[in-house]
Amino acid sequence: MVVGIFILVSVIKSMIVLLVLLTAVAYTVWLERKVVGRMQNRWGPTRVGPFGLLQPAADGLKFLFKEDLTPPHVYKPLFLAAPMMAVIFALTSISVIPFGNSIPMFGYRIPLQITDVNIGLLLILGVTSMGVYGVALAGWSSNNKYSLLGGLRASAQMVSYEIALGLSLVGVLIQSGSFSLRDIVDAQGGRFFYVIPRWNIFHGQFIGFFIYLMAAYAETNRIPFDLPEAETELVAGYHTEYSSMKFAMFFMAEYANMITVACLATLLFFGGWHGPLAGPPLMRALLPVAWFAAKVFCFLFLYIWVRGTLPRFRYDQLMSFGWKFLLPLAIANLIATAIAVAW
Amino acid sequence: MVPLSYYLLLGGFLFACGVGGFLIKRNIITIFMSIELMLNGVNLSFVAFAAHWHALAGQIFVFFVMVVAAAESAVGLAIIIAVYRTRETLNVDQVNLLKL
Amino acid sequence: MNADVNLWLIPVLPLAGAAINGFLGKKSSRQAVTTVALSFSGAAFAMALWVAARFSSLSVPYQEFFAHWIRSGGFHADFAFYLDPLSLVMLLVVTGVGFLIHIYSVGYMWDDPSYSRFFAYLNLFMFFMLTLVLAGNYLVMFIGWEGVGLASYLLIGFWFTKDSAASAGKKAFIVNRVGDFGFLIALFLLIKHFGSLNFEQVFGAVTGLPAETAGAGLLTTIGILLLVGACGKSAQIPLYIWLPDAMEGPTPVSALIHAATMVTAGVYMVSRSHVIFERAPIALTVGAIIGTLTAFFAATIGIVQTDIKKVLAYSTVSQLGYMFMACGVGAFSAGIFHLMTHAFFKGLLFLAAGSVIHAVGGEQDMRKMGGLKAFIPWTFITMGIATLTIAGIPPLAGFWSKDEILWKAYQVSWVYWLIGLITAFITSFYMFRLLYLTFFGDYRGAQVDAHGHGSHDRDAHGHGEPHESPMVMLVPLMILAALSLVGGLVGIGNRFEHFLAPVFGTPEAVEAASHGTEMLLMGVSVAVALLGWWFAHLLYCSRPELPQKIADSLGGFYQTVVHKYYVDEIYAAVFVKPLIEGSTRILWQDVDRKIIDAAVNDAGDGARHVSDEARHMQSGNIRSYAGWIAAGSAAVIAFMIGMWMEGR
Amino acid sequence: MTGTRKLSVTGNWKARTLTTALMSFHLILFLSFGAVCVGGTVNLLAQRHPINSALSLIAVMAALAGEYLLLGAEFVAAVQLIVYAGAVMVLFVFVIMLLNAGEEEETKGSRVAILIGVPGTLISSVLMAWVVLRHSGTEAVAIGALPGHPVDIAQLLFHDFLLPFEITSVLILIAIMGAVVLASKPGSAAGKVE
Repeated sequence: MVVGIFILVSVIKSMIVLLVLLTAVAYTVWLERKVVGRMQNRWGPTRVGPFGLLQPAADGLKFLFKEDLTPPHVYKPLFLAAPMMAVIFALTSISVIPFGNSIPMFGYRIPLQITDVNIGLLLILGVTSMGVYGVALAGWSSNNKYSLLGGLRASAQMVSYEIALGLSLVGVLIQSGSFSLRDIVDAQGGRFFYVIPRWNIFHGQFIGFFIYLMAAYAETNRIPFDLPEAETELVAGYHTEYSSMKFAMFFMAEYANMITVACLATLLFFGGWHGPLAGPPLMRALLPVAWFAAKVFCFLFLYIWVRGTLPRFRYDQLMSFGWKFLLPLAIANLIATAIAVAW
Repeated sequence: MVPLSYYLLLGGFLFACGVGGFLIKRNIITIFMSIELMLNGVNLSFVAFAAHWHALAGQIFVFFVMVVAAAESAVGLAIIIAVYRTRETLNVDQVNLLKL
Repeated sequence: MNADVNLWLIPVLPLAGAAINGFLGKKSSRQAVTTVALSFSGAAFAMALWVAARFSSLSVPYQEFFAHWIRSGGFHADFAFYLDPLSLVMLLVVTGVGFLIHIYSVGYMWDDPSYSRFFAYLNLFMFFMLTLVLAGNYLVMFIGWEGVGLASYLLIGFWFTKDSAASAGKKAFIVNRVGDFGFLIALFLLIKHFGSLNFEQVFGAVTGLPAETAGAGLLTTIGILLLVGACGKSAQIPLYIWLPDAMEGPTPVSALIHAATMVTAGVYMVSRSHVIFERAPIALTVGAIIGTLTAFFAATIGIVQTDIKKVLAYSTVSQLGYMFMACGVGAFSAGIFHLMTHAFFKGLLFLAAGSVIHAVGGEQDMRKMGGLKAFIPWTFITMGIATLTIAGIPPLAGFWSKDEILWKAYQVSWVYWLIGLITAFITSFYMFRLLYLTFFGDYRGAQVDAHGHGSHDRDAHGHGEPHESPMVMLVPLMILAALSLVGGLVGIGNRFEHFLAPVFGTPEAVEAASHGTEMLLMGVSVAVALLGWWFAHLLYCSRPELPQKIADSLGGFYQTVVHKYYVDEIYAAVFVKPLIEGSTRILWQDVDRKIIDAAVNDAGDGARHVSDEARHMQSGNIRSYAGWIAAGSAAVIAFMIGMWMEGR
Repeated sequence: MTGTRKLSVTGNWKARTLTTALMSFHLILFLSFGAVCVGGTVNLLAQRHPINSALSLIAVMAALAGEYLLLGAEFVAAVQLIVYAGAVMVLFVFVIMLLNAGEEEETKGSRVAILIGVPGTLISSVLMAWVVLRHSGTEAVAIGALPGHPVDIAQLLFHDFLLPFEITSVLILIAIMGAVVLASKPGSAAGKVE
């Protein structure tokens, strides 16, 4: 009954990953409030638990118990479906992200990844590209002009930046010759001159990383590209009409997307779980996961940092930045990489 | 094991429904979607045949179909927008004259 | 084979000149146009001289492949050039005389508003003529053949605003078509039976034919068809009628195209095809008869013409008849010899005539000239030399070549000789008549002023007296006069014949016995020429009242001759009128209107009626179209499945 | 849709012992994706609001991506998701939102489409289905029968089919320009591409 074991292992892994992910989402929110608070010279959450650590739980409870308003004149089926779609696609893409090497357990080598697909990267791209529906449909079905504008902006913005995002990754793909995230990370092992790690960012992909970072911020609708929910112009953009758990779903989706994007950046440009190893075998097995988590944390911190620092773009600036700067730059980077590899 | 004919039947069903959609739908966007449905039905047969004959070229055709479909939808939707702008309707039954 | 001769440059140089003058000349100054025209034609001449100088070092025939043209099955025709003594002679004549006439034209045409167009055409003509001469196969020759026809058409109708010039151009073109038709059919026959148009291959194949079948049918047919073509181009009976009318063109054109070069293309072509003709005795005989008759016939018309250029035109026809006679009796090299000398003296005659016309302000009627030798001495001297030459006074060029022809003709049949001799007498007579009428006696013309001939008024300078032409016109006259004086010397002792021997075969050794006969005949022809001179002197110098009396006494016959035997009228009645009537009544009103137009209209009406019914299908509704498509595809699928089931 | 690939990729599992189990598993997956396809298609036709039809079509396309995975065409599946579901359909949804397309009106513009087109479609469908069922046999398509590895596809696409590939890139370029020109308001600055 190998199939049974396989399904069992998969289910267990999925549950663990889901649990970790949701926890991470919750505490990313906490982290953001804390860090932004400090940046703005205030305390952030402090009352619930030590350092406000229980604040996410309190938020969750609040969302759960709030009244779930459904305004009149909305297009109900989609109004309900939109937040679900958003959160489903946000959570799906984590399934192909590897967190570390495989570890031996019960006579099997269990890869630290829900599933290793040899087109993992493409799958992530595909799933994140589906993510736009949640936002767009939420905006449309709300039957509210601010929501509609937010939804239109979101769909245009995400479709536009997806191109730059995809092209920025092609450089990495050319260098490692595989779509499999595990292969890409494996290709980044080792060092230059015994000192500099052989990560892609040090391996000629700095521009690619830059483009990826910009596009990823736009894809996740984060500052400075958070036009779909620009509070000052659109009230709250596409989720103006949402409340309670449905709003929480969008919230979760946004932070889950942030984490996915941070994971991807780590895997593609920062060597994934590669890092100095030491200690007993168990530690050697788990240390990579720690390295991976640390790198992802850095990216999440960067997200928050940027949010605390930068102002918002104007919409036409956003579009021309994407189409007239990032896209040509990504193509140039792709060509340069191709020439370098071929040569 | 799934027989080839199942895939072909599924593809054929998609295609036939696409044709049917073209015939019975009035909304020009839906009609356009029916065309995409037909293309998808054809793509499925291509991939199924590719698997059946162990010829990867079948999948390449799918790529070309997708490229053409993407180009077609870009131009087609632009045309729809232009039509809507001048006729203020999306009903094809009311768009039956070449001149305004 | 020396590949470095670059024969192709010779025709292409004038083409370049034509292109430059044709496209840019309109906006350029006359000096620039002159420079271009003269330098390109001069370069062609220089190149021809250079080729001639190197000729002995070339392996003859020298062939030059330029490019593939047609390759169809086993048949192929290329752009290829071919140089042997025959084409070398033609090359030198065409480029040399052509260059001189270019120079002359600078003076003659200087005041014409279409100066650049004239030189563009002239250079274009040079290109086609050189293509014709240097062609390596019949097809390339045909390009040149048609091309010179085109250039001739353009130049005859050069003053196209004048009705007579325009229609003369058309006449030349159309009459030439009749000849070209024969030529083309001959080419098709060659392709069909020999699978090639290359001179070498065709002649090789013809030579290879067994002797007893050679003369039969095929070669005779081809020969006669080629003759038809040659008759058109070289103005022989029955297709000579275009040449006198062609005198509507500017005089240098008449000199170059309608005297010196183009009209001799027929002779050249027949000589080039001598291999075929030598095996087709009937065709040869036909050629000889045509030539002899033309020579005599045209000469008689020449007697009574009063237009100075018309006289020369008929003289040309007559001289061409001589050349045909030569070819017809198998004396190709004599024909070519006469061609060359004729190019010199007839070119000179025309140029001198042009100078005369120039001098008297565009007047061409000899009755209004007279006494011009005092006014235009240089023209008189050169024209006098030319007249002596054409009359056959030794030791000038015409004597040698004409005598050669007569001698060869005598060897074949005394009839040819006799008619040729009479023609020589007439020639001498009408040429001296021209000379006397023009240069002697008193000046009968009006004061030269602005009342010149219609469009010739460019010559009317509004001055009082006939005046000598500028040097740029006189120098070519002098050079040609010199050539007429000495040009015949190359024929002494059969040198010319030996030079052409590689082409026509070694001349048979003249029997010693007949040598005396030759001298006798020579004497007779000289005597005849002098007799003509004396007769002309008598009629037009000593007793000028006599011609009118003779004309009166001859009455109807005289009128017939003056009207050129009514040939034009007969042609009009026999060919042209039925053609016009038939086209109008039957083809236009019956066939075109009642059958073709009606069919087209009915088809249109029918289509409209059917469409009226069928357009209801075109509702403009996309879904209906889709419905039809679906139904149609269902039918197609059902049909295909049915076929497939049947096939199983 | 990603769980199935695990089996053919992970080396730890002895594929030999799995085959029988896979048979039924494979068929179940095919049927479930197929059910989504059929349901989505029917919904596409049944719904009167274009946005519902568009969402049905997205579902069909996603399910088709699953079918491609079953057929071993991983790359095609990914591209199906990215290009069709992720880009083309977003464009459709975008246009529907932009034009604020409402419910379909029940106009009777074409009798031909109903009276001739629909029976024609039915006839050809039945004929084709009959041919497929009757004559094409029931050869099975094994899972992972075709390793549609990106490298092989790249080899075909960028080497054997290079010219068509380049031509399609030109086609895309033309389509972009055409779309810009067509969709721009007449006389507006966008018509002359900035």
